[in-house]
Amino acid sequence: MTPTTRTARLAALAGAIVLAPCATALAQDAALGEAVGEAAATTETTYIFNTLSFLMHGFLVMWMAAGFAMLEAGLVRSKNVATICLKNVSLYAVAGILYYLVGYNLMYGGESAFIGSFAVWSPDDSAALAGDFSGNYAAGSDWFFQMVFVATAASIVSGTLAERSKLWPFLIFTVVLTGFIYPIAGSWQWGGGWLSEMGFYDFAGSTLVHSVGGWAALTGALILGARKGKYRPDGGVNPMPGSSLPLATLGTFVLWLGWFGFNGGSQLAMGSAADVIAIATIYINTNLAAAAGVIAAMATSQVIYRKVDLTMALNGVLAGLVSITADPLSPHPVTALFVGAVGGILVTLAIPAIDKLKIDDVVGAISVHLICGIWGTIAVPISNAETSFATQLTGIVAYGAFTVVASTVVWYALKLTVGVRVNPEEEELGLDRAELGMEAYPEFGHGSRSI
Amino acid sequence: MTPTTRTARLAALAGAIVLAPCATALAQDAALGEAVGEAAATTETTYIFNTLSFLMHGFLVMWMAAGFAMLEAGLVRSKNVATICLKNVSLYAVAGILYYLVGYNLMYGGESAFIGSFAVWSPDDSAALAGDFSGNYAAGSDWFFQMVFVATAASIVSGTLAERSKLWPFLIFTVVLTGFIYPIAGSWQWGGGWLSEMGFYDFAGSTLVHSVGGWAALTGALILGARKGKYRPDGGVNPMPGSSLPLATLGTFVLWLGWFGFNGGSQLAMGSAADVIAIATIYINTNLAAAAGVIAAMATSQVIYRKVDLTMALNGVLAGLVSITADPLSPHPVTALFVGAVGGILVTLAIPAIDKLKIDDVVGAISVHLICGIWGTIAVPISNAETSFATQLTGIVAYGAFTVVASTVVWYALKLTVGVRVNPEEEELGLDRAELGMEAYPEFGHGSRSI
Amino acid sequence: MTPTTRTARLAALAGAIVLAPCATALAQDAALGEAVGEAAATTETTYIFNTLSFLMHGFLVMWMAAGFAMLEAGLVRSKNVATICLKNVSLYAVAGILYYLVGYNLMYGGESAFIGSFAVWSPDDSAALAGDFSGNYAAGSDWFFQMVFVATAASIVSGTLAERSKLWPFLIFTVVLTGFIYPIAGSWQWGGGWLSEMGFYDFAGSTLVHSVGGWAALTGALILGARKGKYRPDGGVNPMPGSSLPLATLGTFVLWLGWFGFNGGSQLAMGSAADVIAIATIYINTNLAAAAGVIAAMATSQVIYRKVDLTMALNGVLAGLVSITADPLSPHPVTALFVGAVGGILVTLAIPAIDKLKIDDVVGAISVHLICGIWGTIAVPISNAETSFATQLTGIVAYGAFTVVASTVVWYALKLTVGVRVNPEEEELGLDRAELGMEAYPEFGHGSRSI
Amino acid sequence: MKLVMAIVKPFKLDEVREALTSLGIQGLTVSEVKGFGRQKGQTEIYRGAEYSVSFLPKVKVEVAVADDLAARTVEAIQKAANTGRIGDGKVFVMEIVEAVRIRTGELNAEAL
Amino acid sequence: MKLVMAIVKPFKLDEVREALTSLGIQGLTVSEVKGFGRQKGQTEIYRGAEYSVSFLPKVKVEVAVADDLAARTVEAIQKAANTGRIGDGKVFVMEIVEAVRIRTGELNAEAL
Amino acid sequence: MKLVMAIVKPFKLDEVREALTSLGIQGLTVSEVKGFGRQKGQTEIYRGAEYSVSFLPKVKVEVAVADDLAARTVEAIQKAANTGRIGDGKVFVMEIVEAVRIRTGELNAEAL
Ligand SMILES: Nc1ncnc2c1ncn2[C@@H]1O[C@H](COP(=O)(O)OP(=O)(O)O)[C@@H](O)[C@H]1O
Ligand SMILES: Nc1ncnc2c1ncn2[C@@H]1O[C@H](COP(=O)(O)OP(=O)(O)O)[C@@H](O)[C@H]1O
Ligand SMILES: Nc1ncnc2c1ncn2[C@@H]1O[C@H](COP(=O)(O)OP(=O)(O)O)[C@@H](O)[C@H]1O
Repeated sequence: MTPTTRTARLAALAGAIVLAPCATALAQDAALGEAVGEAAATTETTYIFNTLSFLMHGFLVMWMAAGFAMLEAGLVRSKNVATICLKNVSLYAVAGILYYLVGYNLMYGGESAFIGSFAVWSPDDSAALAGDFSGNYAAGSDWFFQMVFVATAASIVSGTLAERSKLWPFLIFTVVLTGFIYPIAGSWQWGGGWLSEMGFYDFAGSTLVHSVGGWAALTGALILGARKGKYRPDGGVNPMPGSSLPLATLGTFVLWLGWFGFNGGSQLAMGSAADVIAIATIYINTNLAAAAGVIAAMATSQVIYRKVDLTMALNGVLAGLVSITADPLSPHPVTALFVGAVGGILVTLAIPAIDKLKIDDVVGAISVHLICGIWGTIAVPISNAETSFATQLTGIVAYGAFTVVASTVVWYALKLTVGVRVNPEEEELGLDRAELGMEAYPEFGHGSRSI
Repeated sequence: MTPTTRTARLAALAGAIVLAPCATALAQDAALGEAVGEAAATTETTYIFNTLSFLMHGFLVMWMAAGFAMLEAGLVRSKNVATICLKNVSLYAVAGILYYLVGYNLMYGGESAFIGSFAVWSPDDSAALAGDFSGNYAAGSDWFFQMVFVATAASIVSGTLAERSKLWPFLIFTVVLTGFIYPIAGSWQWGGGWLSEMGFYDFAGSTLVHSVGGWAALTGALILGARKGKYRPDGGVNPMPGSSLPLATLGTFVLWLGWFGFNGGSQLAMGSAADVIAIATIYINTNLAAAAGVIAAMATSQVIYRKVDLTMALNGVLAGLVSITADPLSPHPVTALFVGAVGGILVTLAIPAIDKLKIDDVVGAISVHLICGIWGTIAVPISNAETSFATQLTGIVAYGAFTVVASTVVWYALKLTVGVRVNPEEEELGLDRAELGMEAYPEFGHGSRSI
Repeated sequence: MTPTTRTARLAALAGAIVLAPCATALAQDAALGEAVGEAAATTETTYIFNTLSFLMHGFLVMWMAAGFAMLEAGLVRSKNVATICLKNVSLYAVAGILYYLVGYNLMYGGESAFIGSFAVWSPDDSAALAGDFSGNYAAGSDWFFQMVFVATAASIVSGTLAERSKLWPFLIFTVVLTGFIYPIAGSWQWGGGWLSEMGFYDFAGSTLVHSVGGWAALTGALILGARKGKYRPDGGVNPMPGSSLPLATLGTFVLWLGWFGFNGGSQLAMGSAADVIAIATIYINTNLAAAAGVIAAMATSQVIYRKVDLTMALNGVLAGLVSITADPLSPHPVTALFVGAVGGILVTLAIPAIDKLKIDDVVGAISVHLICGIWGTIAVPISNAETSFATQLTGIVAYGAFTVVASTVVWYALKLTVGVRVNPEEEELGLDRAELGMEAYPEFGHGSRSI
Repeated sequence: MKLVMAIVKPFKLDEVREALTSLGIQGLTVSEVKGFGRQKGQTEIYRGAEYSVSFLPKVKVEVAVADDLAARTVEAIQKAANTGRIGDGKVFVMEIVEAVRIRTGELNAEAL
Repeated sequence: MKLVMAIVKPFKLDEVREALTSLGIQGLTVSEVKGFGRQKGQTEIYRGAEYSVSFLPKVKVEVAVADDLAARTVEAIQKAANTGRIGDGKVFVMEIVEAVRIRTGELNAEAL
Repeated sequence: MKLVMAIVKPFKLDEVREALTSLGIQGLTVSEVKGFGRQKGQTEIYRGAEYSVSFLPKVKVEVAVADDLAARTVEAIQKAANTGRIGDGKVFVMEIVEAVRIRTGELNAEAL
């Protein structure tokens, strides 16, 4: 099993829609090779295009780290803004380091159906440097692209647990999530493990990335408990409005942009007309699903509450994006609109429902990433004939069970040792002053001097 | 007439400067095809490069939606910030959906000189998948690139009408603008209609995108009227300073970045040396025009008012960008500096002049997009020998007349039915609380708890 | 000497690591040319890839201008935010214009070992248009890429001197820095001058860009003096906390993203498998160094101060990035982690040390860009066998001496003529009201009306 | 002397200032406050959770005046700030025992 | 009438308001202030430089009440805002010589 | 007891606090205000439209002191906040009828 497994598995699984173009492309390449009597030329170009796709789409996904940071900074209260910024910067760093040291090979190395191998990742491009381009892309470009994905999963957790989780324990959880939980779970599908053998389908990670992040967040929310004062003894909910909606809006736009990388790059190749046509289709479906998500969330919000809640609209964007991520390639544009719209409606209903359960999710990440991740994964067979609801459900349950169990163990271990939550006084004071000794907006009223 | 018409028309119109390289490129391709005995190889590469250009430049233009959102969020008062964010997110969604359902084919489908065809867009890449790459690029990539353009036109309107226009009526206007007005007008030129036949030249849309957006905004501003208290009975102007200049600055930088996509991608191809040389030239001219715009706006502001107004400098950037958009390829860099500098001066003078006319344009979009759009279109013949002032003026007038008439009908229809403007109490309270029931910055002074 | 010198020099200098792949690639191209009987095909593709790399990586570097703007806007006090935004917008404009008029040819034109030639830059792509692709890339794409680099150097200065330097004199300094100082210094190495002959190595500009900017900033800080009230008579330091840490965080993420362009594009080619493999390696090392920088800065901050300072973590990111910039290609990933981590520690120690010296660097740019720039340059021989500590030190000293002398002359000339610093009342009032007559956040408490 | 402290609706500030200026009053001090009173904020919904906004934005105007001007000051504010709708606010008058102009050290009536 | 002015810890505001409401008080005005007092801010470190935070965030509650309610008002605030820890704040009572409801022009007791 | 309320230029706050501390005063409360007075804001231009800034940023310092300290408090503030230029601000002194320390319930002099 090599790092190309994700490609291989996808091609093997995707059936008619993906397979056909790929086959065509390969056939073309072969024909071409014969025609020009020397396949290297074409193949080196293909190799460069594929690598470029990973790099370009990878930097777009990297940019999503900034999107999560701004979204979360806008949705927490001022007294916790600096801390959430710090968590987002540092979790991205931790994810990169851990995925290098352990994660990548645990996901893509080895032959087991349930886990990769333990080894520091190291690239081998000697074949390509010697003129054999059958590796398809620079090993490092694939690493880079996979690495930014694991950071996304970690970003989901920080938002849900904002305003109460302690910095260092949160980072330890991130170490385990990005170095072990995500990669082991990922190996089952993208690493060519048992779920991929079974025919589970998750093109860009509605389940592998978003649901896994969402399950980890949900587990954390249950173990940490709600923010002080969030739920009233009478059963009511005290809203704690976010400090800056333009920052939340900015974050959402950043994520929308980054998602073209997330889904587009997951084609894993750009070296043939078939691949680049697929990427164009993915961009369109991704955009339409997000558009439908925001409009559906706005309409739902207007109908139920008689007002349009901006934060619901923003969550609608993300709902549409997460929903289409399981399969942004097969659906007809109208189906993409449908998948996204359902996501937008789901998220608008899920957020207050989760609040009713007294699960305190500061930014709505569970509704967006977990619930829409499940929806998107279930919706795949609507347009993708090679997949089945039963297999999709198997995958959803498997990822849920594993992530919940593994996260529970880690969160409890942390809770019993270093503690995972600041004390009530620190929470009241705000994590910025309690944990960082600083304020995100230290001045006494804008436009005046700080005192 | 096919979706490639924009390319065809541009090539046909652009004369020596564009035509020559393109011809060279085609000749090269042909020669090459013969040389290697099998043209497919090169052509598939060309096809991929062209498609990649649309995708990459397209995501840069998509990012401009965030730029407009931040610029406008920074230039309105706090009490209207959440609403302007919501408008920007939702107009981008509406533009994408409408352009899919109606707009694209109304612009690029059909044979009429005045309007395309009514049909939902659907891509056909079967030729390329069968190895015939004469389509030049994936159909979907072109759709994606054209779609982000229409969103830009819609973004212009939201800024001018901020702080008083009602959410849903504004979105209905956006539906008509992006689904009908913009595409029909666009068909005259990029769709290969009568203006392109006549020799009108607008490389990336100084007129087709920016002026059209500007005319729609102007019409709206006249029909909605000024914000309460903006103009004093004594004829004076009450400034209503924007809430956050760093957000406005951020938005401007985002737009600057996105504009490389806007102008660069409008080369519509990247598969030959000639094309990529053209794109490099476009990047340079785009950057120099923007640079000249900001310096000229600063100098003008310093000379007239003895102070440099940051918001004028930011408008200067955009003025330079809009001005060069009609032809970012033909001008010598010094001409690009000149075109941008005139734009920067124009905008600095136009903003107070428009205020004198009691036309209340909250973010200066009319000055930036309409006035500099006209200037840029007129300036084309300075460096482009194949164009004439008369034809350029014809195009400007045609677009103005059509957009003003069509927008007037829509705005009035909305005014007489659902109403287009919030009532004075709601305006006083702020649209965020009145229409959304929320605040963009809900906390009572930063750094303290919300009460 | 042609504009390709940077490539040539790098290839010549880099020894085994870079040279080998390049040689391979060239050999391949040659073989290929023979094989297909007509080298033009491959070469045009190579030419497009190379140009695309400059354009794509160039727009990422352009985006860094926004990153510096946001970082600095977040780290100054509200009363100076609009001014720092204006400086950042206008310095980017000035850098582009000056690099066009003088800078580029002073850096890359002419045969002297110490200075280029005086001439307005003008591209010549006629060979490529005629089918000879030996120029390797569109001349304009290289110009664009080099231009965004000089803007980076200028951005460094604005941050250090924030809150006290006068607008126009600062821009005059920027004119000299970007039109003369940076290009002349750059000609010694990237322009193929004496340092490159000697074997100095600076892949993407730890010294040429970051240290040069840092030295100019340091000189300016010494000549302008500290902000009023920053240093207490008793020797203590009065912190003046930045107004918005989420903006500073956003700026850091923008810079992190842009740095993939900065380092990745400095491979100067993307047309062969070897090049694109190198770019992938560069992305990985860049990312790991930044990740190590932030974790190291956080750990250092935690150990020394028992709290994690978010602004230190952000500076840690940049420290890692600057440190790896001198050679992001040769190091093993573990070495990249080491280089970045040392950078993160250095910056955390340097910031208070520089404050002890009463050198008032508002955003920590001297620590980040100068100190880590030196560290990164010194660290090259650790992984790059073709370089030596002695030569690296020679380069560091040469750049330091020249930049300090030249900057001193310019700053003093400005000080004695127009003055470089606002008067104490203006400083107290804030530069926004004193120099611009406006406020960045003009409203009296967010959420309320402006009065 | 009296300190007249008025809590008014924010958008009435300019009218209040003009009314006071036309009485010959040369200075006043304004702060941003939030008010709780008979005027109830709407019930709002944030992310699906209902809540009532109990504090509404108001502006506090403080103006020190000579005793003989106090009644007219109160009257001027009451007229200028009146909209006839609930939540218009209050005026409270307190006694000032001494006033000093910092710049000159002038006292009481001369200090205003 | 009396103006009861209390400086309290920000997170105690809701309890104070509830305590006052249950006394039958119908209105109050709140502002954001910073307090300097015996409660010292921690010594913080910003970019390696130590400094002591001398001003801490507090909330000022101002409530005008009839004379006979003043004592109970003070007591209610004192109980509601009390945490027993340093920095709980102060209550000051001042005399109001006149109160007007802007909407109606009602005076004194009726104005509250 | 007296409540000494001073409106001063923002950058004078630290000096005022130090002057008060050296009198032995242990606490004070600060708020951000905007002042309208003889000191006129410059005429500014925003996007080409002229306007005069009528409200300038000031800081309000409120300090409760025992009667015998009032005069010295006023004097200390007046000296510390003085720049001799227009707009330096005012000090107003008012009577406090009761003061309570919330933490302990201590009254009046002991409460300060
Ligand atoms: N007893 C009070 N003490 C202090 N401020 C009060 C008091 N009552 C009302 N206010 C202030 O006056 C504002 C308006 O009062 P409200 O009862 O809503 O309306 P109205 O003044 O029309 O009776 C309140 O928002 C509050 O700021
Ligand atoms: N003399 C005073 N005048 C005005 N406000 C005061 C005075 N003393 C204290 N305060 C306010 O009361 C707050 C709490 O006082 P502090 O001395 O810290 O604690 P405590 O009230 O427990 O004695 C201070 O932060 C300040 O806002
Ligand atoms: N009558 C007044 N009542 C309340 N505050 C006042 C009054 N007059 C002035 N002030 C406050 O004092 C500040 C300074 O007053 P100003 O007339 O500008 O200068 P000066 O104090 O030097 O005479 C004003 O900005 C305002 O905040």
